[in-house]
Amino acid sequence: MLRILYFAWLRDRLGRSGETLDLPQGARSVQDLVDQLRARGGEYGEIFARPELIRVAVNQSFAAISAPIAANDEIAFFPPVTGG
Amino acid sequence: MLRILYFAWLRDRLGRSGETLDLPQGARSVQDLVDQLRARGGEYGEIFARPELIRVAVNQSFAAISAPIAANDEIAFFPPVTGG
Amino acid sequence: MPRITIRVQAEVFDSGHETTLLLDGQESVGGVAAFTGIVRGGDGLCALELEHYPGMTESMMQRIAESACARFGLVGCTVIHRVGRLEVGMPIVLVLCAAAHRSAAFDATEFMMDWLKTSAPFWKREEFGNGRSAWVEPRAQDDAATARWGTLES
Amino acid sequence: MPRITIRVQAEVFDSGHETTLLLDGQESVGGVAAFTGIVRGGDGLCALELEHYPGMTESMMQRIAESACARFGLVGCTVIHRVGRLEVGMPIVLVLCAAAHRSAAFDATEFMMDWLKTSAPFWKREEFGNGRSAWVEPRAQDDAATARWGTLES
Repeated sequence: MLRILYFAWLRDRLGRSGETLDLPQGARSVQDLVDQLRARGGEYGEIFARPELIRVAVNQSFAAISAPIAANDEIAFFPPVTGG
Repeated sequence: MLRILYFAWLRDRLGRSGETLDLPQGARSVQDLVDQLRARGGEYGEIFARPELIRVAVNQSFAAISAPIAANDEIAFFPPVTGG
Repeated sequence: MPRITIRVQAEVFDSGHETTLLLDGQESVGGVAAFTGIVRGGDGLCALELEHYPGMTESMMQRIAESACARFGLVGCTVIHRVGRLEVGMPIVLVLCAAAHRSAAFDATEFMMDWLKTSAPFWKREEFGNGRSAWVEPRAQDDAATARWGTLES
Repeated sequence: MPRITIRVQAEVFDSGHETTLLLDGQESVGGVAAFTGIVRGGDGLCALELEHYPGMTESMMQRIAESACARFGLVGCTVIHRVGRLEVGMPIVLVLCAAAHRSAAFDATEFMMDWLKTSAPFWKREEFGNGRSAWVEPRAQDDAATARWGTLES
């Protein structure tokens, strides 16, 4: 199972902090997962249509949207960070 | 009376932290006072022969050796500072 | 081995106490530079709500600290970042860098703050007196400040 | 009016407590940069004896602080310099600069340390384990660091 996490305004708009998901059929990269999430429509459709607003971490390391993913990965989506 | 102060290694070598002195006859600048002190010989002679080693303050402000002095001034001689 | 302390916590920190811990038993430190980030008021702001990504946040803080120690030859450093609701005037983040000489300590502190701001997964939501709240937008000048250091690990 | 605190004292200081005092009641501070100078060991050094010029020292510290506040738009700053005998590992000097943004706070802290080192009348004598003692020589790199700021009052 993929473990998906949402932070900050993504979590607010999606109404959840995460979910678990079977690795979608044929999905090999974060981009493939983004396409699946976008296909849900609604807030998912709006948010994942604009990947330039989103940062990605795979297994707690920053990753490009082209990064490969595998079953049991932890994939996090969040806005640019604003700590410090 | 001039109030003369010595700090750090000047005080150690001269064996005193200060003295009071009548404004020497004709003395108009720190240089004139330095010449008087140098004329004492001994440690005074050695130290005040090398004004490049010494910093001067007149009335608690840094001053050039050419700075004017007047009766009742406080004149301090010390090495370059090393605080902080 | 540099002495590195990393913490994410809700509680306030005491910079004097953290400095004492960082220096304890060290004899080669000539200076400690520090930065404390504070919730700045203005425009009706009441408080910030600070959120983080448990696990990833700590590992990014550790990477930043290790990189600073290597790059600037630090004797040690401490990074404490608070989370939760923080009112105006409250401290958010503490960075301490101990080095033999002050220029390394200053540079390392700026380096760590720049990287924390742009690469440690924290997010701030602003709460205003009128009940409105808004997620803070990243600032271009923070990215520019970070860019001057090149890459995190050099 | 910036909040300026200047002290010359024999006693140790608490940087956390001084930060709290500097920030008390202020709402426009986004960050406090700090530097704590420490007696660095090595070559058999046991302690430093710190001497100053009472009156002139405080007035130079005040000038440096006022100049930093004006030049960097500080909300306030604190400078505490210790005198007397300080053993290896003990703090010597504390500079705190509070500003709306971190870059001003960092720059002001470096500015104040550079000017303190080269223009506040303090002198250090080193005491070594073998009984030898020696007055510290000024360092050329401190003069160079100060020169980058131009004049004290700009």
